[in-house]
Amino acid sequence: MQQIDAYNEPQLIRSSLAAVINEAELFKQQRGRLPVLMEVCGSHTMAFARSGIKQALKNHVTLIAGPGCPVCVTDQSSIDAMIQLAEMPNSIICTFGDMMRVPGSKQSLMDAKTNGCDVRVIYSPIDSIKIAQENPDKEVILLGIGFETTIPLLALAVREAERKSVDNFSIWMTTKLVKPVLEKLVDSQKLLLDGFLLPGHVSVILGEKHFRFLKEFHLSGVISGFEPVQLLSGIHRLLTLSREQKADVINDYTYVVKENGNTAAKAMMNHYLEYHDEDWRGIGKISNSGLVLKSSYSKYDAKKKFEVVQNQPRKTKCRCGEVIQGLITPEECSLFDKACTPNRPIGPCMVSTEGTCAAHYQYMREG
Amino acid sequence: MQQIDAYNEPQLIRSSLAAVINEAELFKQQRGRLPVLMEVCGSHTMAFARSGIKQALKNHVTLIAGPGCPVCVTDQSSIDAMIQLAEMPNSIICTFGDMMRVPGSKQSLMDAKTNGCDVRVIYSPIDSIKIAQENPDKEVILLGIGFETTIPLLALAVREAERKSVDNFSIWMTTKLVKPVLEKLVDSQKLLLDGFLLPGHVSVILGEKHFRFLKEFHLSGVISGFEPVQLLSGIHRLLTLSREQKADVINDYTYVVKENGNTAAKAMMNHYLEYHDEDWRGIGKISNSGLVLKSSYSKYDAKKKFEVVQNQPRKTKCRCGEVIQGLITPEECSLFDKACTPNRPIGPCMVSTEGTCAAHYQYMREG
Amino acid sequence: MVQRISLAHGEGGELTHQLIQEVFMSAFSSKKEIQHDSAVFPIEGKRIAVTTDSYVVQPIFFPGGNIGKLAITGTVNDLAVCCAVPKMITAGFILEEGFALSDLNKIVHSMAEEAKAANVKIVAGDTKVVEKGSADGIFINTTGIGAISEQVCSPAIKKGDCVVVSGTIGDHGIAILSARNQLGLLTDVQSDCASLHSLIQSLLEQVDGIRLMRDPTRGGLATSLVELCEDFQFSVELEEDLIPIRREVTGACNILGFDPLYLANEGKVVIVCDSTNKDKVIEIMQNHKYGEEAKVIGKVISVNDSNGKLYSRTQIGTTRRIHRLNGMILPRIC
Amino acid sequence: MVQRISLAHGEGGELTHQLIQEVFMSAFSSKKEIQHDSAVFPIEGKRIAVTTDSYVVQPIFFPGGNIGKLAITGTVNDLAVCCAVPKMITAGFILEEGFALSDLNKIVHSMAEEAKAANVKIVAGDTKVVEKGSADGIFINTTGIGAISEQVCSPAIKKGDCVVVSGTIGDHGIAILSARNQLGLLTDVQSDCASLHSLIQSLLEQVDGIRLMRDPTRGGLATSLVELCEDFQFSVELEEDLIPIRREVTGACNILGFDPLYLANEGKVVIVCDSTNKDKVIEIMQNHKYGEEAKVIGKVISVNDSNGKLYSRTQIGTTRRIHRLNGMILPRIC
Amino acid sequence: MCVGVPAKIIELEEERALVDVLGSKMYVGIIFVPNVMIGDFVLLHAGQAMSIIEESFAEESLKEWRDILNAAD
Amino acid sequence: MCVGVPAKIIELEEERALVDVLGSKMYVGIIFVPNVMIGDFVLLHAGQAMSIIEESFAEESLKEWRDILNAAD
Ligand code: SF4
Ligand code: SF4
Ligand SMILES: [Mg+2]
Ligand SMILES: [Mg+2]
Ligand SMILES: [Mg+2]
Ligand SMILES: [Mg+2]
Ligand SMILES: [Mg+2]
Ligand SMILES: [Mg+2]
Ligand SMILES: [Mg+2]
Ligand SMILES: [Mg+2]
Ligand SMILES: [Mg+2]
Ligand SMILES: [Mg+2]
Repeated sequence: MQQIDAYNEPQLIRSSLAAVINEAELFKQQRGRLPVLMEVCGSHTMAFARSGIKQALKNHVTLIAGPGCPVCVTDQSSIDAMIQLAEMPNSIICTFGDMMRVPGSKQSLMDAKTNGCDVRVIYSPIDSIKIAQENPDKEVILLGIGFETTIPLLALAVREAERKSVDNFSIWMTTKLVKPVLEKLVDSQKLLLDGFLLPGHVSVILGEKHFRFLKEFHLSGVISGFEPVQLLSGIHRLLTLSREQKADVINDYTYVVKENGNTAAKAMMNHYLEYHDEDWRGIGKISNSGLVLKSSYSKYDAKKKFEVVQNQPRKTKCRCGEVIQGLITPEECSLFDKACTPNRPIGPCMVSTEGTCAAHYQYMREG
Repeated sequence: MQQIDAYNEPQLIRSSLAAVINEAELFKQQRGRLPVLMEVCGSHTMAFARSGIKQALKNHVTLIAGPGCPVCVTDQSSIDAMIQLAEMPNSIICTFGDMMRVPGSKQSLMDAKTNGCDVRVIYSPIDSIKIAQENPDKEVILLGIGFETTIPLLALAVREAERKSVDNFSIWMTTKLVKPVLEKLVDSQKLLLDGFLLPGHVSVILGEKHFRFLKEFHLSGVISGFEPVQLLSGIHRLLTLSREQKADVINDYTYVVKENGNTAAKAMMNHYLEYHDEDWRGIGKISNSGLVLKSSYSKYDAKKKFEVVQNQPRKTKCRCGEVIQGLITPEECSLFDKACTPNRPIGPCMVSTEGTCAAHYQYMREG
Repeated sequence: MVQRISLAHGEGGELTHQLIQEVFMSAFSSKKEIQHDSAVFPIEGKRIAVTTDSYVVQPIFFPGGNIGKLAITGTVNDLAVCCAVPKMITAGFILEEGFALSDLNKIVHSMAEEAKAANVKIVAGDTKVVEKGSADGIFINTTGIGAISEQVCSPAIKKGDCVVVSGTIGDHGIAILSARNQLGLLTDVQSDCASLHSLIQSLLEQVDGIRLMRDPTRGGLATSLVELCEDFQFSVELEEDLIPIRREVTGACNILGFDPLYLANEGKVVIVCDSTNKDKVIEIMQNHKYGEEAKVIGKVISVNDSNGKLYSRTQIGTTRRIHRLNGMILPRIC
Repeated sequence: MVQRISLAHGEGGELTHQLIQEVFMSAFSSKKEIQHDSAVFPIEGKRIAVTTDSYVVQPIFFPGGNIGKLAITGTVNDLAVCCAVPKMITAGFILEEGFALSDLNKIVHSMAEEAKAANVKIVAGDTKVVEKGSADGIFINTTGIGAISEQVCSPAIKKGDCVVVSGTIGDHGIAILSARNQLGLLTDVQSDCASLHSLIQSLLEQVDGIRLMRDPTRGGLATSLVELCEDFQFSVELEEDLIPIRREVTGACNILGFDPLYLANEGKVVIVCDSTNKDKVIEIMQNHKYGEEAKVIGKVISVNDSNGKLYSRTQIGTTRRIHRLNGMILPRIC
Repeated sequence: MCVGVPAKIIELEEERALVDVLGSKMYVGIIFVPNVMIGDFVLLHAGQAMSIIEESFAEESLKEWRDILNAAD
Repeated sequence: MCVGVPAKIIELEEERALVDVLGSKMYVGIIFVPNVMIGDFVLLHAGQAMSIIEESFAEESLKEWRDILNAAD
């Protein structure tokens, strides 16, 4: 792994940073404004902040955090539904740790647990099958969130339930796909954008090819890793393309991302799942923007297995939807750092440490 | 209740004691030995000890504690069976507090509880029906012990289960009847006896008449209450009858004991229960000496509802059987106050505070 | 077979005694200290008393108090009976996930109030939260530190010394039992839960000849006296008729087959004192709100008795021995 | 809606802080004392330090120790970081019905051994037993009493002072997590659980200019430093690259998405000291078996800062603020 | 053999009664004492009234016993 | 978006592998990387290996990046 560790060398980071700033200056001279880039993935947002790059670039490149955080885009009504399911006396809810503190209309899954519901944090979706086997008298329901990196693991859990004849297991699917939301973003044209830093781990599954559609919109994208030098390299490439007025999609994370992605994982998704018009928190419904279980697997589909009254979620002043579309910065939300803090988040962008609002709160609010 | 409280007046107790000692002296003069009386009921044993009467009479009347303690006569195999039932994952065992520490072959119900079984102490048999209703997924099994005072309450619990359609309730019946064991005692003729102090509360149900059979054996009996003066009055009457060479049965507890006992309670027993050859701990099987559920109520009969492998209970050197038949005193048991103490009882007579061995340990061992 | 901790190990009787002897004292090799109400030791040249207790009472709110009040009074009393003036208390909370914040507030305020009344400062705290189902709502540990009074007991016990109890026994035990609402018992009995430092301080200041004191909590009056007799090598004869017991407590005991001598108290002190001062002791106690029903209940019948015992004198003049609580207090039908 | 205690209230971070502020400090009106490692107060003219903690760790036996050892080291350390020489400890046990006596024996012997090593006496004890299901095996409260050393910290913090940590961080957190066997993590990491009194005493005796010390337990190094900064009004800049972290701990954190700065430690001390003495501090630490990997990890960048903060310097020379632990440490997939 | 305590009926319902034992109270079954009335004392065992206490009989037998004692003097 | 960490395969079973991440280990699923071999590094996400890491590619693209940087100087 020395090759990868090298992406973290202080000396290399510093010279990379200098190169990026240099490129950004050229851009600015050419266009009379700062370049505007969107990192689609929340882990990129976090890495920018943690590494100090965001801070170092603040007068050189405008970085906008995009909609690539599963926590931030999960609709309130899904949390409300999970809480309803959690409140059933014989249910066990399994969730990734990330979702525990996401506020629904009235409470989060953490609150539900505090109030006595059996809510368990798992690391791997497969673990929920084990929990179902160990609790044959209970209904185990997995909150199935995630983008394309995680979705194959949800399909795999269904396969596992099938193979092991586990009948007390189901998934509440509320997954998200990257391409539809990017299309919506660029389509809306509200946004001035000079390129996308594309999500490295989603690309592992989808492949470089998947993002070539950006060129049709005359936009560039660079698939990037998460180490400081990779981030800087990605930005540098986007700035160069932009300055050269080229629209291209570059794979700058070749050691894990292939042209066609992971075909085994894609096959697994295709086998169990089909397209669905998914609700995105703060953005609304986007057609074919999520995957749900095919009807032949509806015995594993919590939405079909249980009757959940899905009410209209309570309205708040949270502007997460705009934040993750890059339309406003968190500081423009009137609740930011007032009613809404990482400790008592109003919107999901404040929950995950990689949520844009949380990142701003943690790293940008001061010094 | 002043009338009853009067039976506890210190002055009256002292003069009663004097009268008894006087009568005992006359007996001794006449026969050249101390009179020998058996108090059938363990509560009488306890009351003799607590009140100091036993101590005060020790050179005047030999008092033998009889088989009237449900704890002492419950066979080891019933405890073993209850522990097997307790170890079933979905069972709840209900028991009177008295039975918690009675040793089975390997452990007591208290041990089973300590080891994780759900064993609950109830005050009234009816309470176990409530527990069954509150735990529909569990099998609630009541350890049905007792003499005729308690047996009607067990029948009543079955009636309650029937009326409330509670199907997850059953009784492990191991009840005992006074008359058969007394018959066995007097029949064996191992015992020199000048009369019985008859159990007051059993007589409430059975009535005075029930004990008249003693006269056929040329033995006297006095039905007595539990206050010091009542105990002394009872002994006095037995000594007088004995000195006068009369065999009679006297009801000295008329304010609660009627000639025919409590007919409602007897009817309840008759309705649900039938005779059975019962095993008495340390004594063995005595025909028709217990009551069990009639076969028409076998759905409430734990012995029929569950399969329990009843092994031969482990042999110990415990001589409880002889103790409660008055054949030996506890001090003659080699385990008394050595391996066997109230804290780690070997035999049941050491468990109940009214067990003969426990009473000897607590009150007689010293001072 | 694996030996396991049973509920009886926690009832303050014979098994608790064994556990302390066989597990704790043997490992910590700290002799007697560990089993007393408070340990007394020199620190920087001063004599300090320290006591620790965890409170796990159920229900946490009961007639006459709550777990928080109890956590203060219990520890104040353990110091007071060792002739220490309570100075500071630490409080460690173990909370079950889901515990209502409003209940915590009530409890904490009771503690603050009771601490203020006892003139003791709560100086250090700790809070742990455990998963739902891993604790029963709230457990509180309090550790008390006190300074040994100028006036202390003079434990030269003499034959003929009196045994005094400051009031009715068994109130706490019956109040908790009926608050538990399990056996169907309905009583108006309130827990006696109270801080006795001022009562005890008055005694120490105003009367000579106070030999020993103890607060008869778990295991009841009987167990406490048995332990005093064993630890200080003297024998006592009680006059059971003299022991103050509330009528309802007797009633409840009659119904359930309990012996009130083994029921827990949380606001009573039992004292051994010189018989010449007994009237003064009774007078001081009876003038104090927590000692109104104080009574002489027995006397010391022998001293230097390597095997000190507790006896009770019966109505007809014989005696019977009283042992420490055996097993648990359970309702009996026979 | 009823407000309830959540697990996050017990994680040592933001919610614990709030609970202490809003519930305990407001009721006990004991200002700062209650949230420090130890409370220091005069008793009979001497300065005494007192600390209390309950131990509820699961599993109770883990690589590197057990709940009993932890209950002693944790309390010894809380005294030691307050410049107190640990003198005596009380131990309160809450046992669940059914707890194996053999386990209790092992735990109690660990306590005895660790207490002996730390030269502290266990002076008072208490045992309560609760019903099966009302506790999770065993909980231990220890309360420690110490005498303030002749050598104490001189908390006149100056700009440029150094922040030193005595060794690798996060070991206890990862050891416990992998011992729990829930998330599939397999490591050889041992808990660092150790008594630091001798290490700390050596420092106090041999170096001047030790300003402050704290043991970064629940909430981790980050939370401890944030609290020091707030309480003593200064700001610190860490060099994250310098913080010693075991390779496996980093690996485990990478897998599960944890930040090692928030993981619990049970045998580490973080020190603020005069920069002129830092080499001596490091030397003394590195010569002690519990300080072999001591490192300077940051410096004080401002003092008299009514709003003291913790920052971290990134590899490219910018800084980011570090807050106390928020919520709970949970595995993340994103 | 069987704990039995005198308890006073203070409230009467169809199948149960509230009894008082020296001030402590409890709801108990009365199916075995069909003719019980408020104010009666009953013998209480394990939650059921097993018998109505006839106080006059108590008085009578006490008197009888005192006579015996006096005769013995 | 998704935590992904490089993990080295140190034991291989039919459906799972033991991986090492800086000394910490874990059993992970390998269904998505059917050709994985002992000694390979994989990208680990939520308990599954999602991709085999081609170290030579990493080296190459690092070299490429260094070239760009040098050109920029
Ligand atoms: S600051 Fe809070 S409320 Fe505002 S957009 Fe962000 S998450 Fe929503
Ligand atoms: S002393 Fe113990 S072993 Fe001996 S007869 Fe009595 S109960 Fe049985
Ligand atoms: Mg549920
Ligand atoms: Mg069971
Ligand atoms: Mg005490
Ligand atoms: Mg104490
Ligand atoms: Mg106490
Ligand atoms: Mg603490
Ligand atoms: Mg600390
Ligand atoms: Mg502490
Ligand atoms: Mg600590
Ligand atoms: Mg104690």
